[in-house]
Amino acid sequence: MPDVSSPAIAPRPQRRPWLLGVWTAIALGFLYLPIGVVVLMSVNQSRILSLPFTGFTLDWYGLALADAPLRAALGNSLKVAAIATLFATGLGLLAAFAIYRYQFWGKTAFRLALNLPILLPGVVTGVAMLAYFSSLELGLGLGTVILGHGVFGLPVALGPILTRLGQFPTALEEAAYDLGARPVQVFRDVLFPYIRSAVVAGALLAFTLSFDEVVVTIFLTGRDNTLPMEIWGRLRTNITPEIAAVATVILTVSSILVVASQRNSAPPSA
Amino acid sequence: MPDVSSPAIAPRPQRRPWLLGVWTAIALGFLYLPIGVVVLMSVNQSRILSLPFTGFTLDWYGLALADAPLRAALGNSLKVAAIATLFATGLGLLAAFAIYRYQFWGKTAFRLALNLPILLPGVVTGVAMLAYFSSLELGLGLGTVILGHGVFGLPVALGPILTRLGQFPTALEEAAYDLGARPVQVFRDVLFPYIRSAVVAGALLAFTLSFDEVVVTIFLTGRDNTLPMEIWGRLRTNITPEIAAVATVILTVSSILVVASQRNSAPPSA
Amino acid sequence: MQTQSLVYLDRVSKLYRSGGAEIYAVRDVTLAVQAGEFFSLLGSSGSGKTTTLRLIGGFEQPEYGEVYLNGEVVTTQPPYCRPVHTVFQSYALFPHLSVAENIAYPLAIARTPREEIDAQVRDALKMFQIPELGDRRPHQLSGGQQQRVALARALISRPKVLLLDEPLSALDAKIRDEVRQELKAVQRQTNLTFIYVTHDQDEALALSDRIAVMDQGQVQQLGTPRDIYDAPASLFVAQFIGKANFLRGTIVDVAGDRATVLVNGLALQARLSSPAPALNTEVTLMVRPERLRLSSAADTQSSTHFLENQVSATLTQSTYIGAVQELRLTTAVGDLLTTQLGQAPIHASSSFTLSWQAEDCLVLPVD
Amino acid sequence: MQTQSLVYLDRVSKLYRSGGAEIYAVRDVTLAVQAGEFFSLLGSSGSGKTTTLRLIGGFEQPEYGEVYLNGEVVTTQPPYCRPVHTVFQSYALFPHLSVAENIAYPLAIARTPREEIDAQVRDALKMFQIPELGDRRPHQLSGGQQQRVALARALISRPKVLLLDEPLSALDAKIRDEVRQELKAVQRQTNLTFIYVTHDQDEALALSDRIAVMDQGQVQQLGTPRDIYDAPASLFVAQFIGKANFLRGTIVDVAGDRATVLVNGLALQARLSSPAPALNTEVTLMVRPERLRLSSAADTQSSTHFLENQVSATLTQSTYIGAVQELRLTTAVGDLLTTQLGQAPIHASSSFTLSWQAEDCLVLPVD
Repeated sequence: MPDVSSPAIAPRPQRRPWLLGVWTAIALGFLYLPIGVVVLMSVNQSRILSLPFTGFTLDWYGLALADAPLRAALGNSLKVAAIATLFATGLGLLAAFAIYRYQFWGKTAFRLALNLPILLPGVVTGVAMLAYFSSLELGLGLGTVILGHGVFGLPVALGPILTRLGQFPTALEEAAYDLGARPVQVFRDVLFPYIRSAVVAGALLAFTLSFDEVVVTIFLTGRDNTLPMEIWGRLRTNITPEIAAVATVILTVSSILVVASQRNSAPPSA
Repeated sequence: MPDVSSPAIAPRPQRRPWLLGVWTAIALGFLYLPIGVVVLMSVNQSRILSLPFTGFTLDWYGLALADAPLRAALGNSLKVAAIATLFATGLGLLAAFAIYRYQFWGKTAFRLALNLPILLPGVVTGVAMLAYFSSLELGLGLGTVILGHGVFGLPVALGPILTRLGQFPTALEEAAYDLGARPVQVFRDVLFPYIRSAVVAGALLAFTLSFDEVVVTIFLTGRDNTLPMEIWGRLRTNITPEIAAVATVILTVSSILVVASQRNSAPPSA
Repeated sequence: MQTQSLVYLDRVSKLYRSGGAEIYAVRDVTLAVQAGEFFSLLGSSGSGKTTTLRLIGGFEQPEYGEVYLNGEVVTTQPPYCRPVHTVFQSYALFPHLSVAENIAYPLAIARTPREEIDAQVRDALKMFQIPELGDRRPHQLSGGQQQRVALARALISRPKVLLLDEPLSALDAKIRDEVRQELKAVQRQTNLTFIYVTHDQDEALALSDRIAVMDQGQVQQLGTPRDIYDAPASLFVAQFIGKANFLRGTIVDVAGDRATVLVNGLALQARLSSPAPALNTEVTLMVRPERLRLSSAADTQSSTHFLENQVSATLTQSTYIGAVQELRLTTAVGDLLTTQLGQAPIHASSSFTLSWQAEDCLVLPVD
Repeated sequence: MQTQSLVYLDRVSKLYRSGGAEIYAVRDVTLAVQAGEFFSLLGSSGSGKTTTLRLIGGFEQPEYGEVYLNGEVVTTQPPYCRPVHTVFQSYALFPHLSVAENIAYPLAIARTPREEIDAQVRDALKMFQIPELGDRRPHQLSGGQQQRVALARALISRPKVLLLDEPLSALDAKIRDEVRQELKAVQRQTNLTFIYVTHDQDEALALSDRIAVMDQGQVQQLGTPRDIYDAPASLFVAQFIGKANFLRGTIVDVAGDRATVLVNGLALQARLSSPAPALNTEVTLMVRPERLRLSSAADTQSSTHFLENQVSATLTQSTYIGAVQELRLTTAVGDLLTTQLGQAPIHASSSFTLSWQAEDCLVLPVD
């Protein structure tokens, strides 16, 4: 054992990036504060949507809960999001496999095309779909909204699945074949367990997207409103703390879904 | 040299995934067709936005070009997008470096917070910013739109830069220091050349986002319209082939920007 | 026909298309592996050794030729129909299954009854000395332990042939030696046929009954380790396996399997590999460094005077690498490298004699 | 004080914090490297060898102790102020610059005039035998060529010390040998001080003037290659460097630097490393496999009868690996491994004799 009685030179203090710290504080404040303000207003006793804080209350949440049109809109939103998510995730899974497994003509175009809906301006695709559905003589309503959200959700659901499949070690698949498993068994025993959490992540993202979407929905819906549409409609006329309460709820649910989705994005430890 | 006169067994034909091909065709058609319809309408002689095709014309483009409000809206859009992109890319670059270089308290929260604007529903953040800017007594107008788009563009610009920085081999930086370069020279000679194309990619994405954005813009603008807003306003009243022409132009420009951005996303060959 | 061999490849070729051109990954390979053999495919990356293994495993199908297992054509059969298992370079353990579930997988697929699976897995864990690891996940194991689990899984349903694709390359140098011994022991115990792919010549020489040296998709030489080391069939094999000295010369006399070769004016005695080249053709002579005897020039009573070839030499460089010393010497026939298993430091001195047997000096074609 | 050495580390420690605990990456290391020396830091991963190199290069700063270069304290100086350059394991060539621009970089930074830079770069390209590669980009080069460019770039501004961090580990086995020779030649030509980090004992033994064997952040032994191979200071070093046989025994007699050790009832003669252990303590004997002489038991006239230690042995396993054969034998003192540089196949026979000199048999502490 060596003698550790060296002359103790005190460890140098690490240089701290103060300037950066200040910048961080500003940036965080700038991004977070607006959202903080809305949350604050939803529990503020004041009738008009403004500061300062006059007293804590949960009345606006109660009011929002009792509001029939808001509840109908929530029901519509959940219905649309659920069906569109199923549609997007199912097609996304198929498309991901097609890209992963097969070499086919137009594969690059196929991948690009799948991403088109999220890359292009919502106004343009909204108009495009409206014109298309009209020419197909599909009556506007929740059905067309679901179709539209499904198309938008497809690339969102596809993303995590495709990423995970790209990390899938081919040797695992070959090992299963080698040990006697037939294609269906290989999928069930090896491939799907590996991508399962990515499928969940993709579905959660697609659900969030559908639940929050406004631009395309406006073009494709008939008389039925989804929740963000209903909020929007009211915002144009009258901003109330009740709306702030609903916004806070949407915010919370969206955040939980996104965090849950990111949790599911890590591949299984190999 | 071995004898290559083996009994020629014809190479087996590869199994082609026919079912998948059909599915692909439907999916592509479903995604592409609506957009195709809009493009078609923009060059259709018919006055009303509908099929069938009655004859080719570029008149609607001429009409759109001569339309003063449209031109004003385009000017606004370009101005907003340019300034917001500068803002978003500059801050994104700083934030990316902060995350790459320093360990600091709240780093994970910082990263999550930076992504918040694109993860949260536009309606909620739109309301939040409106309320926030109002309470700061900032007059609504292009200035507030630029601020809003800058905040939204930040995570979009940050993404590619952060990804590229994550791939940057630390050894390159150490080699430059080792060979006598001071920190500023290291940044100029080694680090920036490595991430340059990612900065360009990020800026292009931020520009596209700002150019196409509607939801937040509605809340933050005063009397000035951006191009998508102007289109939208007209769509609610009267859908004309002139609008289809503008939509086609936006579509083309957006696609070019996105493709250019993706081209810039590959790291320099090491 | 050798279709009665356990594994038989009959003029097998595998093509890849790369930018319009067709490239042979494996070209016209014919191989017969007998039951119970430890057979190695040795080559550098891109030599076609792994593709050959994958053709036997069923992961690739050849464009030309046929693959026989146990006398039956299996050329187009998928991997799950072949009585052949593989140990992958990455081990390919299923990450979401425990060690015991991994090992049980081939039995579970074959619908073996629960109790029987449990018993066999317990035996396998015992045999591979990892009885306490059954409940762990693969990522909790060391490299050596993962290797054992992969081996146990591949062996549990008693395949006819075990294919091993560089199974030691992911291990540390120190543990690799140990696992190599275990592998050989397992093969001896089970008396299974092993087909082993490696780029490591020491590994191939130490483990194999027979070796096929591959290059550019073709088998360059097939033989026992001793054949390949002592009598390489070509300059390529001689350069690929071990270290060697090469001398250019002209063949001037042939008598039986002995030849006299003129190198820089000196006549050297060498051994002929069939077929004998014509007189006055250029040839390459190969001598292994450890077959050169080094003696002090003064020492005439040395036991080296009966060796056929003798040249005087000057030491130019000596490198000490533990067990052996590598000495570089300048001689009238060219620079020669010799390896001495030695303790005493050898210092540069004006005169040494290098001598070697004609038996150890092989005549090879120029290229 | 050895501050007049070119590089001197004075009781240097580097700590890492890992989940509350403090871990020594380098612990109390004192080293002096002389000008013109080829000095190696040898150890497995996590031994602290790379951290030690990074402390000299200035990429890390120690919590305790001081780093001297040329007699001056440089402990807290950044890398760009130290007259020391590094060749990185990954070469770290700038991907967006050409080969010539890469090599010119240290001169450009130092604001050397354009013409002088051009001339020096041309010379460097010539010296490293890559004059035609100046306009290429790094990714167009082979591994060996990249290595040369990295070396040229590190040497062009004539540093006092060159640090090399496993510079050969990214190369193929075949080319590694060649580059190793080149590296040694460059060091001889330039007469520069090289500090070389490696985990490969053959590399360290073949190249170095002196070697520091590191483990757990500490220097376990410092000496010439021959010292470290022939007289390891501890069981750890003996196990880490080369192959060895270890025998447990009890020391029963000491005379000068010779000891008699009882192993399984047999008295063996061995060499003592200082300090001599007390009588009747347990010790470990180490013998290198190539120091064991194998002779047929019948052969009494053999030249081995003057060796101090003799045991009869039975062959259990022989492995042929080209130049050498590894033989495992069972003896009264335990299983022994011996290496024979041999051509003739040795077959299992009932009786051999293994003999070795007391000089080659080292007494080491039990653990």
